[in-house]
Amino acid sequence: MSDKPKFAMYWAASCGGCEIAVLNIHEKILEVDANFDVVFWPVAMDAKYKDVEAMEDGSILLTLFNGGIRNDENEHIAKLLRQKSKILVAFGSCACEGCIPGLANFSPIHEILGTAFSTISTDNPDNLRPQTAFDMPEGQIRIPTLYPVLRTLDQVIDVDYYMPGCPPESHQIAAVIDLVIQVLQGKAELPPKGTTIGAGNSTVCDECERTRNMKTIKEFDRIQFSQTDPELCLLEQGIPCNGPATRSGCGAKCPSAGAQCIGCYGPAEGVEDYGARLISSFASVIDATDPEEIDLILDGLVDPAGQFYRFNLAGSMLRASKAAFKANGS
Amino acid sequence: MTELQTVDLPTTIPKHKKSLLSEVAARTAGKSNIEMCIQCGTCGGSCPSAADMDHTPRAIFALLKAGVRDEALRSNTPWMCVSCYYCTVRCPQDIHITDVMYTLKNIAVEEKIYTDSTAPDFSKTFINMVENYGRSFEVGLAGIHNLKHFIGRLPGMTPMVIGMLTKKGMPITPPKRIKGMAQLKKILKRAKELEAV
Amino acid sequence: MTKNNEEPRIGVYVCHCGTNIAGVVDVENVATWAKEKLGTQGVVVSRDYKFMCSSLGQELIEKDIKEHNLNRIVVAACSPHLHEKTFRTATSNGGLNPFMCEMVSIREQVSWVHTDKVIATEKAKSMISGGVARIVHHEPLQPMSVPIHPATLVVGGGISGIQAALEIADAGYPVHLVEREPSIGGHMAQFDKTFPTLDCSACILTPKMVEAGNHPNINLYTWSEVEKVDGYVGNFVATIRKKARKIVEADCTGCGICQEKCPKKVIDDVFEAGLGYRKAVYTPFPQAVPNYPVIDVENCTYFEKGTCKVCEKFCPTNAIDFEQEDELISIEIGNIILATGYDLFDARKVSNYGYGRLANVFTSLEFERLTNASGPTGGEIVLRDGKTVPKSVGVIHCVGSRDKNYNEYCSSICCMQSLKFAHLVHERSGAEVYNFYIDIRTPGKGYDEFYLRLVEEGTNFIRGKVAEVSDTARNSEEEGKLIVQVEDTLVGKQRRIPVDMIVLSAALEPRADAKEVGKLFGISCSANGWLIERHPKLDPVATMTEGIYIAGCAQGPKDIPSSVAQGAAAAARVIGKIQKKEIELEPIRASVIEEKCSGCRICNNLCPFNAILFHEDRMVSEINPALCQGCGTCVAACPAGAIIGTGFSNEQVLSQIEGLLMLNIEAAATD
Amino acid sequence: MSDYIFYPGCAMESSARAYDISLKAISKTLGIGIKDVDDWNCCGATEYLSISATPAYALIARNLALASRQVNGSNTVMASCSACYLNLTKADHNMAVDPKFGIKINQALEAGGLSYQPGALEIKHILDIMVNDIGLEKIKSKVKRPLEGLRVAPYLGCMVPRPDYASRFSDAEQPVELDMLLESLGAEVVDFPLRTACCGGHMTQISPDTAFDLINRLVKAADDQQADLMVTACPMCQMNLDAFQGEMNHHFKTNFKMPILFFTQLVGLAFGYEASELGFGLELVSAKSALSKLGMKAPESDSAAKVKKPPKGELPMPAPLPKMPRSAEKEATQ
Amino acid sequence: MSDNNFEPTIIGFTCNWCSYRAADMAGTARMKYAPNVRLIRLMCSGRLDPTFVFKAFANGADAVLISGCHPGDCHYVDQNYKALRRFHLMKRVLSQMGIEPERIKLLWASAAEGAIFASEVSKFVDQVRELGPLNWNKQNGGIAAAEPAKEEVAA
Repeated sequence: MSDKPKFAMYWAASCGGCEIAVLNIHEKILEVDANFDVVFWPVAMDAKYKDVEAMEDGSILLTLFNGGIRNDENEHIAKLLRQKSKILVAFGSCACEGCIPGLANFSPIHEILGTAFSTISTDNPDNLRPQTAFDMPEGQIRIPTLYPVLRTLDQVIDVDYYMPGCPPESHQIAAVIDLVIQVLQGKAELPPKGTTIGAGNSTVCDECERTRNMKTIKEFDRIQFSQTDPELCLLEQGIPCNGPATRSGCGAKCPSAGAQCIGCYGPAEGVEDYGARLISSFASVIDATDPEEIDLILDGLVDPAGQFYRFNLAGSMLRASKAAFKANGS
Repeated sequence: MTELQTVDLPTTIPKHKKSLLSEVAARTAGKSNIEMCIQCGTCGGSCPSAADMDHTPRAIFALLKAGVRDEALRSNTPWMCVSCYYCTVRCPQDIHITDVMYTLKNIAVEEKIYTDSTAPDFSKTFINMVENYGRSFEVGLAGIHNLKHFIGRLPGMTPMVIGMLTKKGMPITPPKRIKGMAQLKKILKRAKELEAV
Repeated sequence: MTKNNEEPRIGVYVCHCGTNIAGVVDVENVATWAKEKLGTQGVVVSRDYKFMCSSLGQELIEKDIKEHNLNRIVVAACSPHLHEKTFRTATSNGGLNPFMCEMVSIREQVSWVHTDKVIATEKAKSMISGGVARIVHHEPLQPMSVPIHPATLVVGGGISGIQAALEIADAGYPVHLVEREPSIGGHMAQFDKTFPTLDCSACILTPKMVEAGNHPNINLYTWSEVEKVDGYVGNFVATIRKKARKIVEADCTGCGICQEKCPKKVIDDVFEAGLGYRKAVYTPFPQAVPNYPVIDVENCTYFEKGTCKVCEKFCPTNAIDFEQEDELISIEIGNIILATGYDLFDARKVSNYGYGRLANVFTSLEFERLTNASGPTGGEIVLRDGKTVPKSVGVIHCVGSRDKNYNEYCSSICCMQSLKFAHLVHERSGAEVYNFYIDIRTPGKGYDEFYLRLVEEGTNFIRGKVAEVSDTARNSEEEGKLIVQVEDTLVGKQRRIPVDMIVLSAALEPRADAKEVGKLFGISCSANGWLIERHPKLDPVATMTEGIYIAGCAQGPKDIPSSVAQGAAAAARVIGKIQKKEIELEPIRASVIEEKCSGCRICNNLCPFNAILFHEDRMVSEINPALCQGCGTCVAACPAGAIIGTGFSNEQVLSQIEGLLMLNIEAAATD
Repeated sequence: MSDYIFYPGCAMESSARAYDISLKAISKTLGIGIKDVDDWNCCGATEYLSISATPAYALIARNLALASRQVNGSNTVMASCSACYLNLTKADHNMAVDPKFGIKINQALEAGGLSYQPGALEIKHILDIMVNDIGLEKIKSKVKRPLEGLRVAPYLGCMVPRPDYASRFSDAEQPVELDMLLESLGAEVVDFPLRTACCGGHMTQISPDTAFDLINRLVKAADDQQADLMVTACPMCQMNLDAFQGEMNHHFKTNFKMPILFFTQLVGLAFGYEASELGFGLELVSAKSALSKLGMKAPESDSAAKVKKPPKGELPMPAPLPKMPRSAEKEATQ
Repeated sequence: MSDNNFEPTIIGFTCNWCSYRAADMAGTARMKYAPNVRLIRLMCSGRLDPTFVFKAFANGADAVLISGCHPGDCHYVDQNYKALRRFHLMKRVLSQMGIEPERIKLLWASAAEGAIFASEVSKFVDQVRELGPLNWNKQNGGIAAAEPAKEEVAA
């Protein structure tokens, strides 16, 4: 084994896009290889959990952990990697705030299983459900146990840094890797623990090129149903664009391409609840004082909770609260 | 003018829910605002038949507030109401005065306390027709009613009645029952039960 | 831990308020509990005391701050609206920033409104827990000081505005008095007599108008309107549009020949309330200040048809200038007084009273002109035909007032005004007078005496709101008369009273443009349209916007004495401000963290005080601290969390929520 | 063309046949489709409400429930009788503003397998439809025989303009809609001060003296204005003023002969229909002589000469409020 | 837990100018009302950040009261309309989150309306008592403790 610092990456409840994003840093990947010894990265190389278990505590320098915690296997590996890593980064929206898998937290577990195994599109005549343990001639086989909710990584383990994005932009990944290499070479210092890295301090509007004016909204509409002015701020045109509340760093890709920001970079620094910011700001600029008219305008926001919490339902104040966990505790 | 006389006013008006005022308010459909009366007299001033009323509507509201039930209900005031709604649109407190008059009539009929039965009888005759045929029948109604209450008036009315029947060609036979008579009867039966609750 | 890493050392003081609090809340228990349970939050001293607001109570705090090295104070006592200043001062005397003190209202919100002692004590505890959690995040705040420009803008040249302008000018400070009409004087100039003393309105008003017109410290802008206001208390900049008079003021001598010669007669619906005529070039009335006429462009034959110019021909000083244009003047001022007055209710809306349809129904203002010696009839009370003296007059009170169909409020002056009308009718025509009223309201010095005088004079008072006025006679007695149909509620019968003339005591209403005026100056109107004062009882002439005051009927219907008093009161407030030379602004306000601001512009139009500006070049928003009133709406609205509000920061409120709920969570945890 | 669900009310088949006949005639010219509420029942007039509220409203609501089943494109119910119009509006209004009450009425309707959602229908009086939906311009364009020289007193009565529900189209005291309609037909409309006064309603049956007084006031006021005839928009008003005019004359020893017609009859005349096609002749006080004036220029009457040019010394009058239908006024202020 | 004995905990937000003074007035007039509401003073109902409401629910409040000056009477001109709009949107989001919209109430109370304030608070407490403790509506996807869903997988 070389004495290069060790690098690990793992996916829990996520789509795999984050892994692709890492590979998408082009030749920079060679620098990773040059500077790190990749010890565990299931999507890229073969490795066994027991190999990790055998490592010394704190022996991995950098772990990029993506995905939320949906089952006992996720939790086990998260805890294991925490134990073995010096720096553990919640990598990507799923790990940071739950992302799309977290939207399942709107539904109780029986509904989720029902959707997966008992809808018309599923060929499951005996209405079987997977079981965690099953005896086969070769011995008992196990599949991980599903949890009733998806939790964000920092709801389960201590996290050193957060790197938002669905997935994080490649140039941001490259920059972070550069930074770590510079730290290794003694040319830079690590930011304080808990910092969000690979992103900006402001919001998407900061990077958006569209013209902005005073805002008064008379009507909300879905982008697929309306003709928008390519030069003008989408929100001013009644398109519910999450840009004003979403952390900068992506380069305002979506608004530049004519689509509204859906918020994958999460809240800006210091914001307690991402959705609350959007609720407050959107409602503030509605142009109506009559309750009925307000409701009429709000009808244009078809799925407000989905709009405001698409990426961070699991990490939101209400859904992550102790009271919420406790209320349905048993 | 009537002389000032001692009225048997209740000394204290109980503030609990069953005060006369709130009873009337509760039985009036919509929002009556009856408790808002400031005794300005716009209603009594506006009323085309005020001259023939023993109390002006304003005075009725004072009686209701004072809890003088019998005198308020026995008054001919609601029965003299022509439903012109002048009082209602002019009332500075937005009291639905005409509707309150209907409520007073409802209570009086229910408790059979009225001084003169002409008006209640007319209404009852009218609704009997409606309950039997589903439609009203002017000639029959006027005939029955005037025979009962204004028999002396009939000779004077004769030219008019003849005109009505010949010139105007008003039907002298009751209207055809509506098709849904059974349905209507069921609805009214249920409505009466609900009214009693 | 606090922001500046200082370990919080908190003192909690629980007031007994005699038995006001201690009678319901177990104050000793609360104080002990605070020390024990909130020690981890930083509470180092916790005491209960009989009267915290007494000087001994305050000294207790000062002493503890020094002895125990406290850096934060929580006082659980009455409402902060009562004693917040007291305890902030005590905190400051102890050597801390006054804003390091927080009050918890356990009297108004606990002991006075709850009876169960156990529950009240628990609630007091949780509220103190909230207060302690909040104060941890308090930061020292410094009030901002701004200089005060010594000049004042007075908007509206009625009696209230004139009074305010004179008071300030007499104190030696400059005043800009702006009036929309060609002359100052307002409604008072239209009246003949004033109640209850019956002095001649012009006799008492004219000297004041002249004084205002000649005062070296008063700049008079008549035929002018304020178009724009920028800035903040002490440093406003106002733009005044001086409408073109088409008369060169410097050359005009006020000789009046132009008015005499002008061939165009126009119904004067401002000063004469539509009851008389004026010319197309006119001064509204002989005593007008200033005495320069105005050319009414809309009615002037020259402006309509391109020829005439009779006035120009006859003007001895060549003062007519048809080419004159509006002028925009920018002035700097430190304070503003709004005395914009009222409009008369449009009595045509009460169609059952027939105004506008029945010739001899008059409004109160018309009647004022009718009785005025300089009015269209030379003060003779006659019918609309201009000659017949009425033999009977009906005066109807509360027209458009005290009526949910029009205005719910009482217009406050109509009773006295109607009594005055009745008196004038008696005096001038000897006609029979009927006053139709709902209630006679005479709360003022000498007012009720005046009412009794009218009773003595033989006025017929009929208690009943008039149902309708019609000209449809039912008998010969009613033929050719106006018939008032009313319930005489004291008799309980409907009456029809034929009279020759009706006077409608119409409601006073907010100016038709009151809302726009409010917007222009950044102050608000109540639901019924009057400008809102800072406090209805204790601060009736100030507004929520520092440096802007209101006086007279702009604030609500009132009579001349009250209008004058308010004008003077507003002036006194302004003079006090100017003499201080600078003003300290409450430090509760919002500011933008520039690095976090992305320039999304969501906050930009949320501020009614126009305190938020947007820098196009840097694409960031900024809050002008002097304009900010501290409401916090932008703080709550900023999607990026880039706006912070001092005194009510997110940390403070969120911690307070945590603190308030701490007891419950703990209780639940032990279940 | 617009279709309306029509609630005729009982009088249309008896005392107000002239109204019915003339309405059907002019609706052809105006191109409006009229479809009766299927199996409608009496609205109870003012009588059922006097006896018991819930059954009274249930009675009215049955019609609303039936009509709401017939909605097909247009949800407008047209009423001709003002009492019917008011009752339908009133039930709809009270069910909406007092939800508890609305539920109660629906419980009653349920017994007959019906239900009504308040607000589902728009209830309009014919006059409202003619002035505001169809419009005076269109009506004017259909006039073939202008009613020149005919002095008409417009009499609307109580229940079209009052009470003042939000949906009401006219001013509660001095509405102008009927005046404007008649003016557009070319008639000379007198300024009839009692245009919304009461005709006495059922007082002809209960307290005849009261009723005669009210009838007298109306007829006298019209006569004072030298009106040739009065027009109404309500079967009850028409019947009281027409049928009881004789008895009233007898009572007061007067001799009025004021013809009382439905406004639709005059619209029909102006549209060029023959009197026989419009139910003329069904009135008891004959309109024949009044109508004989048609087509002749009326002599300049004194009152017409009186207005304009104030004599010297006269004080100016305040301008009356602009004459426009209330609905237009509402729009203008928005 | 038996709902009969349930006493809700409610966090109330009042503006400094009208509703907080209404509470003061209720106190001065010794009007009794339910003790379940704990008030937080803000300068204006326009300061009300939905975060505050969510925080209150997250930390165990059963309901939230938001109170300000009457529309048109705001001491900051019209900021209470912003509170009104946020309130409407918040209600929608809360109900999607499984929290009954009846658990938040918007109350306009002027400084003179102590009696209204007191009676409305009591009414609201009754209403919340009826609803029972905050218990995320399970049908709407209540969040459960992060324990394995044994029952489901054992099927």
